Amino acid sequence: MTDVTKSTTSFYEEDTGKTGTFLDANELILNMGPQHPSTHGVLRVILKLDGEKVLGTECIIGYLHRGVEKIAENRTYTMFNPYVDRMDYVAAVSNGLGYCEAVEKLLNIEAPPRANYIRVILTELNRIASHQLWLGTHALDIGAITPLFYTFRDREEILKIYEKFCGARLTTHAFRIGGCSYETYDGFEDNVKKFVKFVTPKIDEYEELLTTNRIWVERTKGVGILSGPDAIALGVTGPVLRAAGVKWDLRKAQPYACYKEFDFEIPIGENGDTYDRYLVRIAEMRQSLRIISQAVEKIPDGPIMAKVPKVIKPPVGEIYHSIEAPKGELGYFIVSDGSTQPYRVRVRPPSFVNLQALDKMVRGMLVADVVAVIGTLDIVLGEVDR
Amino acid sequence: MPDDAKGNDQPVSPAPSAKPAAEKPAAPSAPGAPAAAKPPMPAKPAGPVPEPWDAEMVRALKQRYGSGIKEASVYLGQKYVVVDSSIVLDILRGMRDDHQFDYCVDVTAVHYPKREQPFDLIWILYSFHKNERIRVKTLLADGQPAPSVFELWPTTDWLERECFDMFGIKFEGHPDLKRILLPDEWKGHPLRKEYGIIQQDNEWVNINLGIESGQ
Amino acid sequence: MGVAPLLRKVFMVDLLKGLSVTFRYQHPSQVCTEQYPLERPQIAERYRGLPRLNVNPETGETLCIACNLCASACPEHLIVVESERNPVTKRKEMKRFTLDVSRCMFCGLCEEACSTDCLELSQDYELAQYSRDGLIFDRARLESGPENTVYSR
Amino acid sequence: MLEYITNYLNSNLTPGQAGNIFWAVVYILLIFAGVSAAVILMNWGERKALAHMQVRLGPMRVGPHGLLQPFADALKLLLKEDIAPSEADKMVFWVAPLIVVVTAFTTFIVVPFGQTHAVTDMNIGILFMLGVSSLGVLGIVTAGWASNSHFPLMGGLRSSAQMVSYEIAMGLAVISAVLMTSFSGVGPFGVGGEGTGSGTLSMIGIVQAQQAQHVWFVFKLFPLGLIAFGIFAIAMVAETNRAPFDLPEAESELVAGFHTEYSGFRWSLFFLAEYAAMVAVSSIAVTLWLGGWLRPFTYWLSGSGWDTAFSLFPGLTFLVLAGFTFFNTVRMPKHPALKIQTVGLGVFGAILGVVGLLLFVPGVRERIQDIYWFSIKVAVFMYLYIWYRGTFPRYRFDQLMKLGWKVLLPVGFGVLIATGLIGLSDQLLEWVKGVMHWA
Repeated sequence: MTDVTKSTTSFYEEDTGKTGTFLDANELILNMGPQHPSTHGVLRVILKLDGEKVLGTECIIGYLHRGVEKIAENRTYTMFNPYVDRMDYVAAVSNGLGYCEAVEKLLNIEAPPRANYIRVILTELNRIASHQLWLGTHALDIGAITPLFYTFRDREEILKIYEKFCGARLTTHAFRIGGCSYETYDGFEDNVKKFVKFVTPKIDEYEELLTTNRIWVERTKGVGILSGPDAIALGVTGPVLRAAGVKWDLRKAQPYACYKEFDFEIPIGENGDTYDRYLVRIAEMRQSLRIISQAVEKIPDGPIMAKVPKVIKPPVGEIYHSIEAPKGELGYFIVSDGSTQPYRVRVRPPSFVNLQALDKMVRGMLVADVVAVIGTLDIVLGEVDR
Repeated sequence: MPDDAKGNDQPVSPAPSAKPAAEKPAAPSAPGAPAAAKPPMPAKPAGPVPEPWDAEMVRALKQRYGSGIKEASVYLGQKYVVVDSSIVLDILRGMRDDHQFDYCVDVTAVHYPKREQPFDLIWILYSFHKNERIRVKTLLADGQPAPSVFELWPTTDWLERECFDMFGIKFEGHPDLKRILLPDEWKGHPLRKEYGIIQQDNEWVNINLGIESGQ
Repeated sequence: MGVAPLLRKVFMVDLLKGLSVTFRYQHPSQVCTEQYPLERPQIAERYRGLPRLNVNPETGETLCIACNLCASACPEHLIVVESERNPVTKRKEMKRFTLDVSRCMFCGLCEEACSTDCLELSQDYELAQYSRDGLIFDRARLESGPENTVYSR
Repeated sequence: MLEYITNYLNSNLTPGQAGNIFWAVVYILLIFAGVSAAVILMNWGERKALAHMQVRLGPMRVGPHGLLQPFADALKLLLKEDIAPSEADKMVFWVAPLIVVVTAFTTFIVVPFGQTHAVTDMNIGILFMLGVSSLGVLGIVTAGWASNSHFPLMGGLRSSAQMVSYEIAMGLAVISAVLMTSFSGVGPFGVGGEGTGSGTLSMIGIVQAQQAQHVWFVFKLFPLGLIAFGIFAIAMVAETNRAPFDLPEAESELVAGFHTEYSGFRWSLFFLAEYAAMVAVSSIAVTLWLGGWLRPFTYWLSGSGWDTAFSLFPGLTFLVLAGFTFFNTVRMPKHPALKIQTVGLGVFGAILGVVGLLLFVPGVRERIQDIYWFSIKVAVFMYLYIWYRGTFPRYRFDQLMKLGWKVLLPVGFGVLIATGLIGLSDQLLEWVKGVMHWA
């Protein structure tokens, strides 16, 4: 995959070395990032260019590495819970859900149905929030500055629901091992229903701005094509995989929480290009709204916490549990040695794996497409670097 | 800062196998959980027990590789096989080509410093056709290279690099094995158990950041 | 390409649609900016902001029983509780309490661990300080609660 | 002295035509100040309008509703440290912004803000304008090259290709408008028999031709004039590097494009030049297709009554603005911190009102209305610039080239040929008749 580049240093030697005559401009090495407006944080992409054509890329990551997996080995199961919010910080609720469910599986307990419904509602809201943020920044990368503000305005409503539910807007720490720590606040259902009613026309509005816009279509159609087999080989998941025509969603394939009780569809694309990924994510927002409105109607009464011991000490064993995070398959591989602290927590980050596909997708494209493709992969560097 | 040391310097927990029947957790409590199976379970203190996994695929593998397949079990509904490191590449290839496990979800490792072969290397595979997950596990000695499966699944490129970065496991056949999350010149592999949680490569920090220490 | 799509393309219907959206939104009533120091946002009841140590409102005594549960619940080990046994009542009494807010992630685990509703995350979100030391809160500051700066201009 | 001034004011000549150096200098200074003021206003207006499109408020803190924000920014830019990259070609790096800003302002010499309100009336006015404004690309390319850095270099390269290609489409559209000046026929479809029209390249001449033909060229030979205008309207956005053609400074791709390495005062020169160039090309569009300084409906609503009615517009506009300002003054939040701002806004409204009243004075309003109509038309273009920026994504480089060479250029040629053929239709008919006769 990275056969264009032996190592980063050799790039610079080639570039600044005194060999070659002046204006011998066969190839240009362009250092995109880590400070660049559209690398979504601190991603550094080294581009090998021929004019504006991309001959190869290499991603340098790790600028945001905080050693989450190491921290996990030194915290109790409960204590580690807030940390997972800080990986994919735009979809903190999904991260929390994955971790809590993994530990619950290890403990062999199940969250009560009411907790599961709350979890589903919040996670689907989070999916919408994440996709809205993605849409805003992706459009910004392609040069449309306005959708960003519309999506952020609408995402704000979700964050307000979070704030009322659990007291935090971004890194929510909304779920606990065994259920939810908070009962819903008064008017939660109303708020959620109001939100669904509020955001449905707004999504149409995003589409009005972009879907048929000829510039948007030209910029995204046929850009960063990833075919189905390629996508599977490269291990991409989530909307990127679905846009490639693979109808696979963990919510359907291996339902967790209470997803099997809802009626929804998995939108898929045909060509696996940037435009399809855009359409898939827009459709996913609508499907999420469908799930939310079903869930909020059926939300049962009952406890919100399973009976969980005060000190969580799972038996010796290991578990892999994954959920469909907004960005793809988010997996937790937890090894327990029977003590209060996990022996090893491995996070299978969707952004990290999806980012690998960048090189394949931008070869032969132009610099402007690199930006579009980075945007369409929907990476969050907090999760890539952990 | 001063209070940091307290919680962080906890002794490295011993490997599960070496663990003396640790006292049972307060109670697994969920009514259906097998809380009763407590007293003298050989190695497992409590909870569900891995059951032997018997399937056509396992039988085929066992027939073909014999003792190379060390264990094939189901734990909490999740299947895994433990195989010998010499045949793991063969097995993985077979998994992909013959048993339709066409998707490599993750490659990761676990470090058990007290064991003779201190590393568990784990491949998590998924089959779209069977909608089934399986974990293939192998044990590695320190410094023993593992086979790279980059040829089978290009997705393992970065995952193997991360394993190398974090554990120092070398993958033979990987096209460009170098650190991925940490700087190239960094010393030490942070997810090994002997690497302390606040430990850093002070020399690197010194040279590259111009400060005494990152702490 | 049919006639209708061609006409739509020639007359730039797609572009005009987008233009109409942005044009509509120019109305001042659509603005959703909050002018922060002038308008303060409504903070949710459960908001997790600056921690606070509650006192008994009648006697002014602290509710803390120095059980140290918050300190052991904190994932970042930011809380230090020092206590001593009162020779008269034979009860443990909290002497000193420090909380390093500079590394607090407001997860609320300490609040959940507290058995007497003493430690609580308040709704104060204005945490800026002029020095890092200013973020290490001692008992007096935690009990007095937030001191909101009033901006004159 | 006073007599000298009134004499001049009552004459029908531009200072250049009159050979009057004093008035030429006055006009140059006035235009320089006016364009700078327009840039400042545009800066504020763009931020406000864009902000409102994006459901934001925009600048609100410096002065009432951020009215003083451009001045604060200008001050900040002037006081900023002037940084030049150590590897840059210092001389070229220093000269580049000057080239850009000088060319942008030089074009205004021939812009006719009114019948007599131009520095000079060259007989090759439009040619001069296109020529000088296309020199601006030189400054951008040198800026990109001299920075000795990758992003600016790519910005400069993109800019050179883009501007050169769009210059051609732009030129074709301009030629078809110039061709229309040679018609003598009146009305949208009048082409005139013997080709007796004036046929001029002079900016003032072009407007006078529209006056003589009783139609703005945008409606002439409908839809040919409109198409040519459309081509120009697209090409001019590309010429000035504005969204959706802002590739040379595409911030999400090239950080800031050709001016990545510039800061402080030099950067502000680029900024000034960009907005001045926007005003300049809009002026061309207004002059060529929208009747320049002519008020709307000069032909249909003619007569001294209508003339007086239309000459009240400038004053009315200012009064409306003043009223709007007072309305906002009343609506200002009642907060002690905002007292000064409220008063400031009130004073600003009062100034607008006084100016508005002043513009009702007969002597003033007759002289000012040409400038007013011209400015209003340019302002519409400025708003369009902002609106585009708020709505559209950015083209990719190859798509930009495709649009320029494969769409605008052929259409431009088609329009030019069609205009020419229609203009010659009478002669052609004669010729065909002659051929028939001979046969």
